[in-house]
Amino acid sequence: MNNQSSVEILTEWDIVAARQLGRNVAKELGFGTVDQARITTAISELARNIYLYAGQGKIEIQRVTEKGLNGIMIVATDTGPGIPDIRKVMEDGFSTSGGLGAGLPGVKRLMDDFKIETILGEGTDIRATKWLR
Amino acid sequence: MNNQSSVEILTEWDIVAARQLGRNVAKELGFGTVDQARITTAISELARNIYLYAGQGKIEIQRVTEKGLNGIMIVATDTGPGIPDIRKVMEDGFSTSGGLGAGLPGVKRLMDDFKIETILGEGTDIRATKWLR
Amino acid sequence: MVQIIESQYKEILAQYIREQSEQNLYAGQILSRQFLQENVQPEEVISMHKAALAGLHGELPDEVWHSFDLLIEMMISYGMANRERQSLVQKQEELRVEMDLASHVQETLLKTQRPEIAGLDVGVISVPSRAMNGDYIYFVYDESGSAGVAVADVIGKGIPAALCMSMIKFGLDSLNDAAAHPSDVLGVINRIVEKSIDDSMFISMFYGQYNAEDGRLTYGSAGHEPALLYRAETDTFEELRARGLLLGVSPKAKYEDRSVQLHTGDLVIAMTDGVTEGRTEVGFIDHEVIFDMVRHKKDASAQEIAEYLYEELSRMQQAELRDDFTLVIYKKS
Amino acid sequence: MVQIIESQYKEILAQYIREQSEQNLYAGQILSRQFLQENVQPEEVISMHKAALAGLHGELPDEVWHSFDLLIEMMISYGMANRERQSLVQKQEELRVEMDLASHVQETLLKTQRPEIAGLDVGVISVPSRAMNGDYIYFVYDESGSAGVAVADVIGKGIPAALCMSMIKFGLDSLNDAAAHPSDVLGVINRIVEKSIDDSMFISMFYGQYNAEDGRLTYGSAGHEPALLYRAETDTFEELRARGLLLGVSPKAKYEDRSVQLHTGDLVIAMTDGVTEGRTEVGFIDHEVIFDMVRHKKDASAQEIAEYLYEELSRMQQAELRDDFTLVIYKKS
Ligand SMILES: [Mn+2]
Ligand SMILES: [Mn+2]
Ligand SMILES: [Mn+2]
Ligand SMILES: [Mn+2]
Repeated sequence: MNNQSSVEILTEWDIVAARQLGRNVAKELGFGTVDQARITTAISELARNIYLYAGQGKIEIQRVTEKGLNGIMIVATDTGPGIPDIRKVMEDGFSTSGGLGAGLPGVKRLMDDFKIETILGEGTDIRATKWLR
Repeated sequence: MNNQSSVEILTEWDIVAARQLGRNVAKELGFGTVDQARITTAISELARNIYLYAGQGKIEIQRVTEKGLNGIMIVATDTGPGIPDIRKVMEDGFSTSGGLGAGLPGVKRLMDDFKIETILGEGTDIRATKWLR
Repeated sequence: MVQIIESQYKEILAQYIREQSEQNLYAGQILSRQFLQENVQPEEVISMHKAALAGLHGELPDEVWHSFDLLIEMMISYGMANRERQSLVQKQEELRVEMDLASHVQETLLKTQRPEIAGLDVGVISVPSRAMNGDYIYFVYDESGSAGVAVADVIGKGIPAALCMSMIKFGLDSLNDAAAHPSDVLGVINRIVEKSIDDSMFISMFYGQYNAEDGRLTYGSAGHEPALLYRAETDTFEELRARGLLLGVSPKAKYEDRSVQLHTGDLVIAMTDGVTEGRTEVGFIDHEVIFDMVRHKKDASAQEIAEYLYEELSRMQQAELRDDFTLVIYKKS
Repeated sequence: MVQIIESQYKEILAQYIREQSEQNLYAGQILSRQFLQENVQPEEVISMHKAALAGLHGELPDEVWHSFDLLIEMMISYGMANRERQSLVQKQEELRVEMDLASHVQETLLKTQRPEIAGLDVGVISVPSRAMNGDYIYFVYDESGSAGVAVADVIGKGIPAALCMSMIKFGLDSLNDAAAHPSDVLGVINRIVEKSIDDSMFISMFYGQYNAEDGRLTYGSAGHEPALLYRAETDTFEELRARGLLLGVSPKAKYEDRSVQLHTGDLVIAMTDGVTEGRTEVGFIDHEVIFDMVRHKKDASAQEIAEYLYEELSRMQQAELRDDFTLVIYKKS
């Protein structure tokens, strides 16, 4: 079962809109305050990466169901330059420093599932899911 | 200028007494709530190490003055087995795990100065100071 | 600085208490990122929060303020943990620099020169899965048209494996004979390895010796992945297998010499298991997959074929190399 | 589990609001340690605190609860940082295992055998400052009574230095001549080093060749710390210096042969700079300090003297070795 909605990220205001969308869906699905805060922080990080490094892209929020679990999936897609070295941006120690792709290991930790696909010159597609337990 | 007082560590109750002594002195010296909590946590860690691994020892609290700064020095001495490998216990990654000397890197970080001397079979002397700024 | 942060935080708190908007929370998150970067510890955040709330709502009852004092106490361990993280990040950075230097030293120490022999086109690729390579390629050749190649894989990865490589290099250096038989080369290196390293480390090696005068390749193997031979005339593949124990198992191990006649357009592809055992989403990589890739690119230069195989195979593994990846291609022209 | 922790926390909070005693805070700190060990993140602590306070004082006004919601948001980054720490600690543990294995491999790879020559008592100690040793001792000896020793120090520490050691070992192995002149040995190794490593790495080496037949020691040095000669008869010390560039600087470097006659009770102490440049609280360690220690222990065996020097000198450095520490002692009996 899928049910989606999305926010284009062009200005910093759109980051707030994406957070709000994510928080509403998370609340409706029954996530508690702490998980809501984690999900919106993950959305923030992904949306900020789009805003700062890709210039253009969008955040979709999907309700997902798998093996009897309900969850929320953040899909962040952009048509930016892509990430040259995924191994490097997924390494620890980068998550709290600045730079391209900052915070991706952090997003991975905040959520349950994390998947990234990137093609140089074409863009990046990140999917991060949190399951309701 | 030195001004001291001490607590023998024999039971877990003595850890609380050492904390109380340290907190009183810290408060009198003018340390704020956060620093008081850090100083007492450092005392706890040192006193627990004595209680758990050395069996017998004491915590002294000294008021110290150096180069115009006032400070508080925790002196933890014991007649326990000593620490076979100081380099190892001072390494990160041990501070939050269990075991002998657990928390020494943590104590070092909570305080400004830290000094340790240990002789196998004779005991350990640890001095940790925090300066009032 | 601290005072600016404190007043910023108080402002955000005041607004959030009034509005509870997403925007206030976003402002809070940005400030919190900044806290972390400026080494503000979590216990200090609680203390700042208490002070800000006291400034805004000083009339609140004592239990609220006491509750924050306990919370400060609860956060001290997290502050210690955070400082530990900072020191670990720094150590990791130092290690990264050290490993970069080490892999540079390894490269210079182990450098080998690609044979330049009439009628033989050589391609090479070797990509480590981590900072240091545990696969090794060594060439030796002479003016009479002999070209030997050793492809070795230390069982084990990282620094311990890298240390073993130099032993192989200096062993091969001491032989210094491009016309030596594979069985002899493997025998000598086996004794060095057996003598120098302990029982937990083993090395597999393929040794190929090409003679330009008669176009024959003589080869032997110490428990290594078979090499592939592509026959241009029939568009078919053969596996080049030879018997022999891994290097370092027994000083008495014996190695075989086998040989094949190469013809124009034939390709010999020696590799390590990192090439074939790369896992994809659907399982191990099949030899058939490699056959198709080679066929597709067979008319290119040996180096182009090697690079094409690496790109295609690493793409199939989602760029996550689990093992060092090494290929040598001899193409008879 | 979580529910037990929550009710424990609520209990502590209730008592602290009532009594504000040190004992409550101690209980809080112990619980907080436990939180950290069970991966309770700081944002969860705030949430738990809010729930506990709501259970105890539900009557508190809305601004209190809103304020906690902002605080949860502020703590998320610290939670991320804490998870990063956990992963870094784990990585460091893996690295520790790898380095232990690597230093074991290094030891087996580079092992050398202490000379057994009539009339010569040999002592050796070599302690790395980090996991891997960048100092190296190599012995070669034969039945005619020749005993060569090389004491080398790679400029640089850690893994890159360790990789260079094997080059020296295999270079010396290839010479395999206990009677070789120091100038020749240094010349050969210099050319290998110069060829194999890049311009940023250098190695210093002392080479001593003892001949049991006439009791003479011939020695040379490639930019290495001078060795010390203790004269038993006069109870005095001499420095054994010889000219020569560091290994790897220039392929044309020339090395000297110098020699001294040894008598019964004389000691030759070759060392790396980690022995003398150990910093104490008052500054560098003076040669005079070492002289006194040697005099104090001169009647003991060469090995006992070496160990005594290490223990005394490392104590003076507060056990914080900043450099690898290596000593070889030849004692003529
Ligand atoms: Mn391998
Ligand atoms: Mn392999
Ligand atoms: Mn060195
Ligand atoms: Mn040194």
